[in-house]
Amino acid sequence: MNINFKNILIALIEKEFKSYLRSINNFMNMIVFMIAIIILFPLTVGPSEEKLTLVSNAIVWIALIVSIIPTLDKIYISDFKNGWLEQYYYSPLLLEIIILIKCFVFWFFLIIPLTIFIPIFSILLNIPFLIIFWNIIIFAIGSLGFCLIGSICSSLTLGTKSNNLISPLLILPLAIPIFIFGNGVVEAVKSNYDPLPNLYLLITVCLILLIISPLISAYSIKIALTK
Amino acid sequence: MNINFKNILIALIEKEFKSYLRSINNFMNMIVFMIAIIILFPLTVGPSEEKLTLVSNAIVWIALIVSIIPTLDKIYISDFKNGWLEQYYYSPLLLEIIILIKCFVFWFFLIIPLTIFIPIFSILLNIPFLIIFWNIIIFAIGSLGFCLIGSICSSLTLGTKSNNLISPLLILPLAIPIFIFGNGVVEAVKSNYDPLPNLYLLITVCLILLIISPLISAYSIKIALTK
Amino acid sequence: MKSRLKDNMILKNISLTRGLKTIFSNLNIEFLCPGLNIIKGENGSGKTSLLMMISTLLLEDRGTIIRLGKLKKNDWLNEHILIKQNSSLSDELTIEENLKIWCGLRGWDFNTDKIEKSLKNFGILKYKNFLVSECSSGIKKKAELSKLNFDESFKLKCWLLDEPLNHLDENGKLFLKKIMDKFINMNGTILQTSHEKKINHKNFKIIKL
Amino acid sequence: MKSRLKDNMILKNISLTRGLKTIFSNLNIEFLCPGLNIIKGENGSGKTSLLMMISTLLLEDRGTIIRLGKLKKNDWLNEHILIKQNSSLSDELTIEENLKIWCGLRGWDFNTDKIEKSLKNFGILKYKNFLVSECSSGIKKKAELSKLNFDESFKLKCWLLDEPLNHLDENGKLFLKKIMDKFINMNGTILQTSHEKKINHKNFKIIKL
Amino acid sequence: MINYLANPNRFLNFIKPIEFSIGVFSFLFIFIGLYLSLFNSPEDYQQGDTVRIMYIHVPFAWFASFLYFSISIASIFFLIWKHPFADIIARSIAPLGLIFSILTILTGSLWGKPMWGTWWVWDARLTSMLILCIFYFAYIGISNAFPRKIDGSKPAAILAIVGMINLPIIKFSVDWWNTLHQPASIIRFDGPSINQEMLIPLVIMLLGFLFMSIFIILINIKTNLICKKYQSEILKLG
Ligand code: HEM
Ligand SMILES: Nc1ncnc2c1ncn2[C@@H]1O[C@H](COP(=O)(O)OP(=O)(O)OP(=O)(O)O)[C@@H](O)[C@H]1O
Ligand SMILES: Nc1ncnc2c1ncn2[C@@H]1O[C@H](COP(=O)(O)OP(=O)(O)OP(=O)(O)O)[C@@H](O)[C@H]1O
Ligand SMILES: [Mg+2]
Ligand SMILES: [Mg+2]
Repeated sequence: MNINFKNILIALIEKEFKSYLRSINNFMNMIVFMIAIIILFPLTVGPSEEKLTLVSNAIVWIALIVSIIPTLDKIYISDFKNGWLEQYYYSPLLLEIIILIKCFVFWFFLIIPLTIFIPIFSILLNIPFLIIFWNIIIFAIGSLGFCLIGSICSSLTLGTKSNNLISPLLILPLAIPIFIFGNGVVEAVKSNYDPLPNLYLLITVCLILLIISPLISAYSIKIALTK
Repeated sequence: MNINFKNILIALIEKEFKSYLRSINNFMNMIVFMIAIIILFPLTVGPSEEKLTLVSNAIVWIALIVSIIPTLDKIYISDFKNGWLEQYYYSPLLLEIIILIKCFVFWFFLIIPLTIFIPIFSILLNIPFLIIFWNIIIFAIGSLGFCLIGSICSSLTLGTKSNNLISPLLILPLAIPIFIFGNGVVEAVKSNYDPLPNLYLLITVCLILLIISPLISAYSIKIALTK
Repeated sequence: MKSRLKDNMILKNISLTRGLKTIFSNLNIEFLCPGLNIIKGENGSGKTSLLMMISTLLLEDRGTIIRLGKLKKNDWLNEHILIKQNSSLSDELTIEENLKIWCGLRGWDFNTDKIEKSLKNFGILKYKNFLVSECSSGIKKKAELSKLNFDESFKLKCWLLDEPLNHLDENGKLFLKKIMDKFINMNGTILQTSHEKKINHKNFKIIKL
Repeated sequence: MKSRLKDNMILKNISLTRGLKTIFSNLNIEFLCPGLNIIKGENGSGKTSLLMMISTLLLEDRGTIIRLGKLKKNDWLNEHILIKQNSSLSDELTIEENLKIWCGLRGWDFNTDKIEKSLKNFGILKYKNFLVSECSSGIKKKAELSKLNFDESFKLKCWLLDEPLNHLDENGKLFLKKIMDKFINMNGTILQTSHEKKINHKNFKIIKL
Repeated sequence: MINYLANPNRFLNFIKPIEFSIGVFSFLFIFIGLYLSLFNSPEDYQQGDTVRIMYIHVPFAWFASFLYFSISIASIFFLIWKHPFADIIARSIAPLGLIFSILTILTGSLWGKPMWGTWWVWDARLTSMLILCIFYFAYIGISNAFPRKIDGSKPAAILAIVGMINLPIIKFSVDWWNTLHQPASIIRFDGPSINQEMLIPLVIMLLGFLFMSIFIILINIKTNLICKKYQSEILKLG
């Protein structure tokens, strides 16, 4: 039988893309969550300018991360239930590559569009433009790392009785390096230091994840499927 | 046929209770979320004490609310898919009452336990005891209101293409009065005013919701089912 | 019991749409009542929709449905059982818990004995404490059908069964036939969809969609 | 084509547990190969588990499984199709999209013509652009079974079908029988579970669990 | 009158002649209003030319609130008398209201930058407008979220009504909440203190916006009616 690998790629990307398109709820949920946090904050802190500016950048970050986490740990679950994960397993293409593509599509279509909201919210919270610019860059890179971590965690918890019982618990500690380096960049910019070393560290972490994550995920998906 | 209404009540409570017990993931998710936010905050704001104390109470609140919202809009969805909502509809007991009970059980078993975490986190963030005390009271009352709002929103969105597309969007604006009165209480305590007027307002809002919410929810559940 | 003899179940000029699709227009059916009605038709012809409409889970666009001598809606809800194709049992509860709660919600008694008796008749007593998610499809179906095997169920007026024979093994099919016959003998009305060619019951009406 | 004649499919001393339950212990089966194998047994006897084990979705505890002349695992994955009881189509995609993507993932061609031809044979061409969530159970099942009706599928070595006749109407059953016969004539092996009493195929082996 | 017009065909016939003139009116008023406000009204002694943003900001703000109110009324009609026409009206108003509320926020922000030095502060008015905006989003979202559009009508109507009950609460509570910290309003010349030469262009703009809203809503209603007709035609074809 002759197998056409190009077809597999096309089909895979089409599937992922269409699924995300049809179930925009994930995306909407994230946005609404972000808005929720950003509105709630001034309501609790009180509208006083000084307090707000102190924490405004933190708010944007928290809003972004907290809104991504609930989606992250569901990367595989619906495919698992629908039986698509099985189809991926039956596919002649290596599962590792499929996972890598899946993560990329997820990142590209679901997370990257969120960057639009960074400037909007930042303006609402009076964050200076230079920091907004760096925020966007860090977020674009860091979120890829997040997706890869999410892939590990959600595949690890696939076979558990009540899914996503532990996956947010796993995501958090794994994500902290990304978080610290990302924050390092912003702090450096704020205090007029060179942000690049931190940025390189951030990129390194993401590159490492790019290699490890598909391996671990594929392994644990296989375990979840054949059990 | 003689119908035993006591049986209905017992069965209903047993069902809800067991479902929550078996799927602790909801509860765990909420807790993890709360922890996530509370850890992430000092990481982004930076560890300087003064900054933190300014916003510490806000952090606890955001953590609580943000962690509740994703669960709130799923009050009905699993029952809808499993067909239990239909069984409720067939039951001789009024749907409004069933819903009220459901909300209460949800509140009592899923939300009230979260109050344990308020003192824990508050102590971590150096919040004074008097405020912790009021926080707990406000949360206990306000969260009932949240549940009732969640009931409205999740029932409104039951039959939608992609569930929970908009329900967080609905929860937010409806929940703001609760939020503002709750905050009013805390602010009053902080500035040594009388917190009771705000507390009464908060209770009033919840009482109004207690009447409106089951009516609206039952109405929209019936629409979702018979379509 | 006698009162049920005078009941009737009639669809008059019914139209129904789902999504943008018209499923029936001007449908007229008179069901055998009491008796067994077997609804046939090819896939997608609207058998399931018909049952759901009769059970008030779908709203007809036009026409009138007479449900067992013009029962009021709430009475009708209490007087029939609809068994859908897909299991409507909670995955995270055991079979026994599911049935117990189901009985309770109907306002019936729910002691363990009763449930066990019903499960035993279907030969799945040993799965009593299995979580539904750990049961095979046939066992789920049998658990679902045990809802028909309570004393109270036989006192109802109508059963709506959507392809009840799917997934069932020989014994299951035989026992289901037995309780259906029993119910009809007690003057009950059954509306059953089915793709089976041969029908083993003695007295029935076939309705083609 | 001829090479398939020498294939064999044997279970030797297989034990399998799911959860805490032992489903098989020391099971020995030799399948008719090529040919139609019909697996029977009462509900919960492990038919579905058997198919999943053969398809490598469950791991045996002990024993050896010879899959079509000791195929390597990856080749085996590419050389068979498993059709499960429950639809494995995405609700949020249309039938056509589902099949297209499925073909693509297998590395097969996926042009519209091909899909349409297959759907047409099953008589569900008009549902092509329906979301799967808006289809009746029988239509879903037919869409699922259309996966067997591509040219490439007939060139595979083995089909594993779990109760494929459920939900199907008369025409669906007839057509499924036709393609199963065609596949067997092309020296394919079919493992099918079923609760049907009468089996219409000419040549088959019944395996009792 | 209402009963008479509630029939789609009669309604379409009725608006045919007046539709055009409403459009012309709205164009005229807005044109004159813009001219007066941009070239023929005094500068504010403190704000300079930026004050001219007011002439569009205030109509946007008022109509954003007013249109939501209209949606709620139409929804009440729809739920009580079950007349599909009320639903169509409500659906036709929503997009316009959403746009108005967004424009209020945008023009307000544009104004806020020179006046307050920031695009946004979290005070009562702004927050309540943001929430109104969310309500519009939610209304439109839920009314289109169902596979069959008609199924969204009732949930959306319920939402609109719930929102109406909630709006005054939001408004008052936010105001109330604000008094604790925020000094008195930053807005410099509200109410009767507004100067005559500013009032006239503002009123003209308001009239222009009124006609424009009616015009756009009529067009929306027409489109929706035609779509409905089209839908029922599909339904008949089967
Ligand atoms: C994003 C920012 C803003 C938003 C969302 C906003 C929103 C509103 C709203 C909702 C109203 C109607 C209030 C009512 O009906 O009672 C209003 C009126 C008004 N706004 Fe703004 N506003 C914003 C910024 C500004 C700024 C920066 C100024 C000027 C310094 C301003 C000046 C006014 C004035 C003069 C009125 C008319 C008040 C009256 O006569 O009642 N607004 N705005
Ligand atoms: N996910 C699971 N976890 C644990 N045990 C399971 C699981 N699924 C099935 N079982 C058990 O495995 C046994 C065999 O199940 P299987 O689905 O293979 O039966 P089957 O022969 O296909 O039955 P049916 O005719 O009802 O389809 C059953 O007794 C069931 O209780
Ligand atoms: N949720 C839905 N939304 C829109 N249309 C639907 C929906 N469910 C089913 N339909 C359509 O309604 C028609 C009738 O479906 P129904 O399930 O009643 O068929 P059926 O006779 O039970 O078929 P089967 O024998 O396959 O079970 C089908 O053509 C289907 O496309
Ligand atoms: Mg059906
Ligand atoms: Mg099986």
